[in-house]
Amino acid sequence: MTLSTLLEHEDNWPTRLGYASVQDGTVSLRGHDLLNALEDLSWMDMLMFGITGRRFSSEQLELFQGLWKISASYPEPRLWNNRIAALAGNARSSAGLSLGAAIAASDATIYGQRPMIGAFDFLQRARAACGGGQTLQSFVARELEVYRGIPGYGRPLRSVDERLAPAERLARKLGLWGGPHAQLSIAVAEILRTRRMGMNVAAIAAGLCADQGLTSREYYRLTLLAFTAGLIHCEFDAATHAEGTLFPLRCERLHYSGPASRGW
Amino acid sequence: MTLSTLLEHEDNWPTRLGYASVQDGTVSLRGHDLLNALEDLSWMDMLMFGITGRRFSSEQLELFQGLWKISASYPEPRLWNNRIAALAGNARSSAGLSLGAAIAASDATIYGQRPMIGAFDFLQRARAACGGGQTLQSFVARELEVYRGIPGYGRPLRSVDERLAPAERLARKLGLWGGPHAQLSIAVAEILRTRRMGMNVAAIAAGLCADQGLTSREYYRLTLLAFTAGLIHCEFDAATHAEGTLFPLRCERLHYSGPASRGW
Amino acid sequence: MTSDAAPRQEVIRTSIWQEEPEPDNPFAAAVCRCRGYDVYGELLGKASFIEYLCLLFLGERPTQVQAKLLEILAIALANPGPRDASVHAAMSAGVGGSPAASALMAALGVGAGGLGGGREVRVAMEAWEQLGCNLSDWEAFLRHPPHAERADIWPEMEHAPGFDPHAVRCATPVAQTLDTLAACGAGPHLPWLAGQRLTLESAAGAPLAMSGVAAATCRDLGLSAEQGEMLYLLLRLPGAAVHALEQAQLGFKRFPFFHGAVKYVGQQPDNE
Amino acid sequence: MTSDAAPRQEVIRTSIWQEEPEPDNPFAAAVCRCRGYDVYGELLGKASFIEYLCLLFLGERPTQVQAKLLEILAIALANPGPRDASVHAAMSAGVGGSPAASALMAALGVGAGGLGGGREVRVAMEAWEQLGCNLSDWEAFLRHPPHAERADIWPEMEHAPGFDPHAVRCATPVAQTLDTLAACGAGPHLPWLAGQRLTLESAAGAPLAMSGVAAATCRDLGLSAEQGEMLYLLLRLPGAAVHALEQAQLGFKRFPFFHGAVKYVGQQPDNE
Repeated sequence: MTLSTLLEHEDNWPTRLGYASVQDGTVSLRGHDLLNALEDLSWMDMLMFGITGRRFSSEQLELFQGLWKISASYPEPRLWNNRIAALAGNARSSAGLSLGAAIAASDATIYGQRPMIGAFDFLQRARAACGGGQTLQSFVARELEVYRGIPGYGRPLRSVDERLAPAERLARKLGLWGGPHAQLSIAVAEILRTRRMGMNVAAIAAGLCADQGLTSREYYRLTLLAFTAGLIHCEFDAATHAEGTLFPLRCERLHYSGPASRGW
Repeated sequence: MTLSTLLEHEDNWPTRLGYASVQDGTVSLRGHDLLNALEDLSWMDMLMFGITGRRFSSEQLELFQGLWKISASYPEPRLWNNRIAALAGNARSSAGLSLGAAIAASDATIYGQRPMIGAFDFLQRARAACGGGQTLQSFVARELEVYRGIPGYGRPLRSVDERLAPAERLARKLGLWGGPHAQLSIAVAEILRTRRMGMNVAAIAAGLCADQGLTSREYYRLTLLAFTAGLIHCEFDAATHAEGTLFPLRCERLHYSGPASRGW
Repeated sequence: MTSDAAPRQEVIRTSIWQEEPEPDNPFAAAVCRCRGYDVYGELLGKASFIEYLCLLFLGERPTQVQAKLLEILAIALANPGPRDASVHAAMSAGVGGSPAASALMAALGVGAGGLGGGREVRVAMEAWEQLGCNLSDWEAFLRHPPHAERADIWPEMEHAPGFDPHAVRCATPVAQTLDTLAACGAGPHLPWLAGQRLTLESAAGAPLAMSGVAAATCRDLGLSAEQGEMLYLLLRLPGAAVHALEQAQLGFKRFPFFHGAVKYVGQQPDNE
Repeated sequence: MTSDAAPRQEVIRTSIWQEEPEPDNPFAAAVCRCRGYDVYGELLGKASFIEYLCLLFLGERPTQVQAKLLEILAIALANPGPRDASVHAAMSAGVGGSPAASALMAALGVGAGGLGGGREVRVAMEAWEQLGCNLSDWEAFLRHPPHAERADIWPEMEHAPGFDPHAVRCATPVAQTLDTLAACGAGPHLPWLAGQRLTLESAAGAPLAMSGVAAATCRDLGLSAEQGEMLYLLLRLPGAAVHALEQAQLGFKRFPFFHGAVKYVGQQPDNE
């Protein structure tokens, strides 16, 4: 990683992803003619093919999109990323700026991408540790000791997660239930039962997707669109309400605790 | 629109969209229990149901997603919104920040949302004008006179659009070809043929979607995700390249034309 | 396997920024000149930040009056306060543990709009460009705002640009800012606005807003509508930044969730 | 049809901002106090913008040295120049005719990262928090950077935080900025960094970068790592703003498209 790296990449971007030719209009995705040879590729198939370079079955693709729907796209403007989208719509911003801002904020810690990636990564490490002879019990105990929490277990607003049963039903319907990571996610829930850290949908979704052979970096890219339906719905709904009417606050609802009034 | 509007909306957001209950975990989308009663709703179906309040056929939903794929999701980091996503991945930002920034920029003028909305709106106004007795020829002439251009006709990098044929093939396959707006989009292309304003995919996509009964505001929300697959692919590809190697520029590639060197 | 023809050396054209490379590294600048001034060799420690900001936007070292205008405007806009939608959005990112950059992006995405945001400043400045200081033109414009024929990413303005549709009277901070700016010796827009405020408010059916003061100030600074929009977006971010940091510390449990506020009034739920 | 229980009046807690309502409008502030100071009644025209920015971030009126540090840092960071990835992103928004806010959002989204962005400043400041001015601890840290066990939205750092992996020698502007800042009378981090720069660069295997100077400055200002990250993001935006505006005027045809640069090296295309 030195100056020579820059010299080498001047006007030079070698890639295995693809390209669009300005000369002849060809669009190539991983070596395939996107516009003419990949007509049967659904949009979700294309999304995952571009991310991973691999093709997935229609059941797997349905699982991925179904988990977006179940786990993340709520029509609820109080949730923090949805709230950003709704505030933008209600302040008469553009829908694209609104969605962009809200997606950026979905890289959150108490909800959103961090618990999703974290749960995925935790299950993969747990599986590796168990494969290496460690007990799940001791792996979980160490994780709690070092990090104080386990992503995918515990939830900000509600302790029971209403999305677990629908996620399981979806996976069973598609014949994708029962893989090792999904089973592990439930075994961890059993261990944590006494600790008031209820399993949330991030854990089961991570388990189900890990069972489809994704890496954690691939899973992160898959989850990026998980919230978008709810974000778009909340923005559009707020855009049709009278401007500036979403959660107005009186001055007195600022609860000030700083220094007393003083002169400069 | 006065103070009373604010008083009325204090802690009060009446909505026809839905809600998520913190108390009992119910998630309601337009009156339907999202997690338990809408299991057969695909994610795309949910997206459009939330936007419009209407249900679409599986062919219509396939048309919408198919147009995302054909018209907007190119694996090409030089395109300006893709470039933003790729620069972010290569500068080791997070994937969510990358996607959010690039989506915001997709509200663009020379490509992206503005031509898409503009073409849609133009075709709707053209149809109304023709329905009111005006000739298409005179409507187009006036539009060119007032605005100098027509969205969906003309294209920044290439004059021929390689996406027209695949879009038509897709619509024919789904039995959704031949509606009035799509036909109008082609009639306009005939009129503009002599003016070097080649039809691009935004016009045909707008015509096809207008034929499904969307409003222009609904169409705008539908198109918000059109670019996301390409954005995610370009970000992830750049994230796997060595850091800081996407299109590095030497100092001498700044072509300066401002005031000469001077003292403060 | 090239997707396109042989490379040619494309360049970035700019009248803002000039660089001289280090002798041993063509990708590293030894000297950076902003509009002719050596930034790191001379401006650093000599110019004030506000002067430098003027230089970036205006292209020239500012007059004393220009620097004063920008200094006052920057303070007036820096913190819209936590009740402002853009700051609310940034704090929403903060309490969720979202990245710092996303808090600023949220403030921008929300603060870009037609109600108190960058869009409003731009539309107001376009009105200044067209109407100047002609009172009867302004009154006609405010009473019968123009309508766009074509659809756009931006919704149509729903109130007179630069005025506050929800307020009953010009808020004291807005009036104080306008007075302070109008007394700086700039013109012609700020003094004219201060003098005609009541008449314009009557035509608009709403009191002057901070966005309207900002638009007039940017006009007196000599900025275009595009520049004014951009500057306004930029100057409103510090408050979003510090309030997002503060709420991130306090956590989501101490942040309003508006329990009870969302009321479903649509179709009755199915008995499914 | 309420989705939740009866409303209660939730409040926003803040030690930054206090408002007194107008007598006739509970939603309009008549007085806004920032950390006790009346912003529109007193600060406007009295305080400098940099002092106000210090007040927002630090919570107190700055000392002369603090104001000087921030003034210099703000100028040093304001324009990373058009070759910087964050400015390149903003210009890409500009040439496409994307909204002004999206240019700043693009600059933030790209400029947030671990290579020269907000993330790098934060990681560097966390290192300062842990290692202080202990040379041997720093050398050990730079030689053997710690690895995260858990996956996160942020990729792992690929180079020593605050150092430039692509440079051959500390760039003149970086050295000039460090010298100017270190001479302001603040401490202890800036003078120590200036004194130990060569030793640290040797341990890092890379020269000091502007992000490293910013981290030390934020540390001497008394900011936390979170605050430093946020301030850095904020201060780098003016250049993105003006370069985006400039390229929007010039248009996409005069902006580098890097024709010929993208080279497909994967699987051969099908003969389909």
